[in-house]
Amino acid sequence: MVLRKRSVVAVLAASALGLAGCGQSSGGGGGDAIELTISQNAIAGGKNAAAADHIANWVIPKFEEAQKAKGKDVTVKFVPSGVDDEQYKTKLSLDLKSGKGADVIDIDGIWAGEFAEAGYIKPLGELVGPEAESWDGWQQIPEAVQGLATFEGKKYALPVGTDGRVLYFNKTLFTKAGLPADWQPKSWQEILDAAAKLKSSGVPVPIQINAGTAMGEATTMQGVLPLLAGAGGEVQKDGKWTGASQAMKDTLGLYQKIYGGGLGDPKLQQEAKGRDKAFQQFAEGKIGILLEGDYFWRGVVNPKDGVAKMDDRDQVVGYAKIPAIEPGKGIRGQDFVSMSGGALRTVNPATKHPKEAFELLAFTLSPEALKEETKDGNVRITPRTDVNKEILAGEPLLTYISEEVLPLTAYRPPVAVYPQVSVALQEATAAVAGGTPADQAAADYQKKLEGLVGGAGNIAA
Amino acid sequence: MAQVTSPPEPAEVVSPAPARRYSSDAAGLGRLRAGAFVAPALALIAVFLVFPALWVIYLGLTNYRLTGVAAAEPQFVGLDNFVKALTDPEFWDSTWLTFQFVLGSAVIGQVVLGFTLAWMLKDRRGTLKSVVEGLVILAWILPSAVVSFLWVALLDRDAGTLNALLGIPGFAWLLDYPMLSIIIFNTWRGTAFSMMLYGAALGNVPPSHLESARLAGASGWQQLRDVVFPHIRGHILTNLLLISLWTFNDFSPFLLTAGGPDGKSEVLAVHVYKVALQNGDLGYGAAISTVILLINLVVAVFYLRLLRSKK
Amino acid sequence: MTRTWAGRIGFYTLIAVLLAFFTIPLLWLAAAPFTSDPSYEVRMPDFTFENFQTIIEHPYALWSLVNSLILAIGTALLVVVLSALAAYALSRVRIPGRDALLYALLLLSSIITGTAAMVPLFQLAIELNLIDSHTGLILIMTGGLLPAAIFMIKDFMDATPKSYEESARVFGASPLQIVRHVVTPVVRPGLATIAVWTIANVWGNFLMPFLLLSDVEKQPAAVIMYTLYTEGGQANLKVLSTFGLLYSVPVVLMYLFVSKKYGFRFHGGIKR
Amino acid sequence: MAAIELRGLTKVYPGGVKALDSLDLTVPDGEFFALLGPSGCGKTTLLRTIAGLETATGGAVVIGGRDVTGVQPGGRDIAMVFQDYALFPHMDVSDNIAYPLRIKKVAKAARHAKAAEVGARLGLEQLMDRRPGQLSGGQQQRVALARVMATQAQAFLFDEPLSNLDARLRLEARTFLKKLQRELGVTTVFVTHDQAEALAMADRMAVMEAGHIRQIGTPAEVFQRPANTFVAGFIGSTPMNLLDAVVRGDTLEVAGCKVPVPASARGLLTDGEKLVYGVRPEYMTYSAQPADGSLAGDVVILENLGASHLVTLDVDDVLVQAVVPEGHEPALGERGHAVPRADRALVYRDGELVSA
Repeated sequence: MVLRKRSVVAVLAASALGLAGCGQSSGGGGGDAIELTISQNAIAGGKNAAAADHIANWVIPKFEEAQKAKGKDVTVKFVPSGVDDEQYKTKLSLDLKSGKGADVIDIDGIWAGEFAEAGYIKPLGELVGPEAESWDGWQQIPEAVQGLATFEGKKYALPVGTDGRVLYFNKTLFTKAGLPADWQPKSWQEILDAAAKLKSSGVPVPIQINAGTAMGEATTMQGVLPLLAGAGGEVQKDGKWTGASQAMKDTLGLYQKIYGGGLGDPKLQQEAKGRDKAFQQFAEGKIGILLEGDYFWRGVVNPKDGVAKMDDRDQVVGYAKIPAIEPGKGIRGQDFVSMSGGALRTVNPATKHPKEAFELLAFTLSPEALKEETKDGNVRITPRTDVNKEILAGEPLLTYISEEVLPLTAYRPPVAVYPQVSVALQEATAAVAGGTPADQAAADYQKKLEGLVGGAGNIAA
Repeated sequence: MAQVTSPPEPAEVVSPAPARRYSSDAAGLGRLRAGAFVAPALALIAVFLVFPALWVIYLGLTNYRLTGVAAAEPQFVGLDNFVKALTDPEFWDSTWLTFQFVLGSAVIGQVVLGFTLAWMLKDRRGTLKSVVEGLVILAWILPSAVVSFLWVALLDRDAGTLNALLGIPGFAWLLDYPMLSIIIFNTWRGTAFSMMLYGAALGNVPPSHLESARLAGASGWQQLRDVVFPHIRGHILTNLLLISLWTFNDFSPFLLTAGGPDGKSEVLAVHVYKVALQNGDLGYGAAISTVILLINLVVAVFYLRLLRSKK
Repeated sequence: MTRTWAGRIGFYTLIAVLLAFFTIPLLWLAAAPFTSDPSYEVRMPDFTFENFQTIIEHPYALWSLVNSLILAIGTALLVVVLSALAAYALSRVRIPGRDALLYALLLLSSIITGTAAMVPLFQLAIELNLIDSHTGLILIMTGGLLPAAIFMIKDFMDATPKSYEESARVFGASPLQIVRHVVTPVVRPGLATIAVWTIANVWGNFLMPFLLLSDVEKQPAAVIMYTLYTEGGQANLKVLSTFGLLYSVPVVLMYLFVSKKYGFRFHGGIKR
Repeated sequence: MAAIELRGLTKVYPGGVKALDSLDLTVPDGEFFALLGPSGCGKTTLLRTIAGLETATGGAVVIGGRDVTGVQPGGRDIAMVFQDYALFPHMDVSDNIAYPLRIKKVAKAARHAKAAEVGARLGLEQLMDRRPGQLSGGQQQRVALARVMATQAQAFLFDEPLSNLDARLRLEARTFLKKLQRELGVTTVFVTHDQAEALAMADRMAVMEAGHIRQIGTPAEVFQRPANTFVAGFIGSTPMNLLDAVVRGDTLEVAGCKVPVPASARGLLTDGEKLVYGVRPEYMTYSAQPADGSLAGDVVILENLGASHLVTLDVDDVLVQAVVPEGHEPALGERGHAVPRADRALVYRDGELVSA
């Protein structure tokens, strides 16, 4: 509304300057030829290169072929990106706001709420039609994963995949410290005990649980939230936010025990590249226990192309479920907990060809496409159980997460204010790692939270 | 215009009624042509600078966000964002850090080092001068993405060159001394501009003036104060103004420390980046940008007063 | 005698320290690209060219350098020509409120280079149909750099004796001839400075090209540099250091070219 | 070639400063004309107004019979040498000299031939490839002259052409310039603040003060009969004695002494009138013996002028100066008598020369 007026001025300014419009690639054109674009935060030769190659070299030719067989002349263009998620999100938002951007777009599951509220994405049923609701793939996607793509009861996108978080540990260090190689802690105390033993056996950093603002969302997802779930809390439940509850105090208390008790390296949490460094240190055998997602296994210590390769990953790296503070004290009364996230893929509301765009979207999530995409060491947990059964067979960790962890997992609330709440949580952990008592940090967090979510009324008593 | 009449008798000349006016500036531009010279630049500036800048100032009065409800329907909130900024201790911390950053790296670091280099190399020619100047300028023209990487590598706790040279492995420069680190970094990065500017300015100081000051027995410092400084006052003003402005808005500390640890090096430009891009709070970010503009204005007026009044 | 000796020792000590200060950070860039397994440590490289091979095979890396060149040279030309004309007129013709106007524009230029300006600039580019075009990006970056450029060049122009122009004028030269024959050559070192300053600015700019260009084949090296991270945001030092070096070379070459050809210095007055 | 005529020329700067106040002046064809005056008197403004670099607020500039008041400098067919010579630092000597021809679209070969010819005439053959920065002050001045000559303009304007040269070179250049102007015969107006320069070089000169011309004449006229006390004080390497006087019949009472009424003022004075009596030190004879109509006093200062001495006498608390030839200088403190030459002494009433 505010911006509309300005566009008039801008147009006047443009015509006054006599600026010639420079070509803008747009879909359509004459005849039956349909041009579609698909964009991801992936780029050949850079970030998520495998995904980019998959789209360019397999999805596009196969899809065009399939459309041709149906008698439609469809050409698809891939628009790569490959930058920080925040930058990708910024650009995507600007594009969507202006009615630009690719026809098929990828977003992080956690952005669904804010994008929907801003009108940047639309329910697929409204935009595409009933075929989106009745897509046969839905039956293969577990309810929880479908929830990722759902906002206020409506499906805005198709889920692209999911993940889960576990405790990784170095079996070599464990053996040296006299700990079992098939370690599975059943309470937080057991984690602390193991860390203490690692410490006395000379391990420089017994345990790494991300803290502080420098690691950003990695602190929240691989730190606060799984622990909070283990203490029986959720960051938001039934529209109410969790403030300085006992669960929050317990969570921050664990941080206090780790970083105040010399079991972790508080400095590392502050470093701008702290997470990279932690990966490096784990690979070098300097870290005993690390809370991470399956990406760590696939992309970091992967002996083939990880950023911190471990040639003996399969022998040395062990993994265990994250225990509740005490058995049965986790969310939903669970003994073990985890957190999951996942990407979404949807149709740009500004597309000129919603039906074809949806066909392309659905095609990228067809069993064939997913199997092709996860070939050759690019295996990940797809949203489809039918596909997962096949592709995860040779992958013990991913099978473990898919079968043991995903049933226990929880998701972040897909609301617009979440990113700011996340920062507040990171700040609370930073404070504790820096020496502030856990109760004090929890109280400060609650105060900050009140400012973010619109007063104490929105915080659970 | 008058025409030539029968030659030498001046008496026969026909004077035109009122002499036609034409411009009397050095090049004979005249206001009209001067306008034509300025117009393309001004038009570009008007469309691509003034207009969006005013728009930013306007955004600062709304609750506009990158996403969410406020993206679809931003509300006019008056001065709320400014009140929020002025009552937010983080903003004040950030402002204070920015002052340290500008004072330390621009006013002290770049100006002093740049002047020292210019002064030392003033009467030199040859390899030494080209090598020193070349290296200093290299630090200035390399892209910040590359340069920040170099400094991350230099200051790394474990494998960094600096710790290796000093024999203090594990010393966490970026964590324990984040402001010092970015101040030294920015001094390194930006000294070239001051060096070149002062190099040129010193070239304009007549050697005879220095000669006579030296004959009068003036010490090095007295020569600087009494002869050099009055001559280059204008250059100092330009230099201070530009580098302060640039340093105020310099985003590259983010690439080194990401504002951390715990906001201890979160200068205003980084603060705005975090607010506007990472949190998507564009209205508030725009308001802080406007405040930065006002601070810059105050700084500029201060410099002008300081250096112009003594003329 | 002793005093001059002490002075010399002091001079060379200081120069040595400053040289070290400016050189040491650069060592990594010289070593890492030629190392097969680079870390943050500066080590003697094993002189592999494998990393360069990777970059050469990268689908966008080399083209992005070409795009950077287009953007940098285009912006530099526009900035130099427009700021020189404007600065000249402003320096020579009395316009009421001229200085205040310049200061105001200079201050506004700081707001436009900040993050908060991205939305207005993006929307503006959309409305003017300048999105995803090098031309649009060049115009927008020019707009942001012009005030500081005018400010700096005006200093050079002010320092140039007016008698040059008056002399040419008495001989019958037109204002444009005066600018071409006399003013431009006299302030050429200043113009060269502005050109390199502009190039360096554009060369390192990430956010604006990233937001305003959607076609990756139009993206400059600054954007491609940011894509050389992994899914989790980890730096791949092999490609990053190598691309960093390649990314730095053109701007250094441009500097050397300009410095050789036009005497890249701030206006040192007329060499008498 | 052409005459230059100024009619009622007025220049008022924005802000109301009147730099030129209704000036009338004619410089005939071929004349070497000097504009002399202290700094700020308007002489440079006048020259620049003739050139067209300043626009006249009122009046007219006529060059060669053409009213050029509204004509751009380039259209006035004049050439100018600036005080700092304004040689283009990026062009070599040859290009500098040829520049006016380049503007006139003379072909490259032709204009360089002309530059070489003019350069040779001024002894610049060996320097044609140099840049101005590599030349001495004297060489730069000759290049500037050569450039002016290359234009073949109707009139030349020189703004303080010698002031940037050191003292010795200045004398040489003075002779050179005068000789050159004779040979070329081009109407030339030059500005100087150095009265000796004006006296030495000019055919005629104008002495200016505060936007007005106070006297126009040949150097001899101006030196011998300054039209007013301003000119009298300004001209001459030693200032003229300007002494308060009262008319007493046939004589004037000056500093307690009686001197005869000068020849030029005879019959024009009234008894008892208060005037100023002026006589140049050069037109005084000094004698140790008392003489008729002399000014008597003690020698208080002796200044060596080389071939002569300047003697300052304290005559009843009024200082009077006289030039004494070499070998005749008095001793300090001695009683002396200065006798004015009656045919050279002048009388000023209200600052203006009293003369028939």
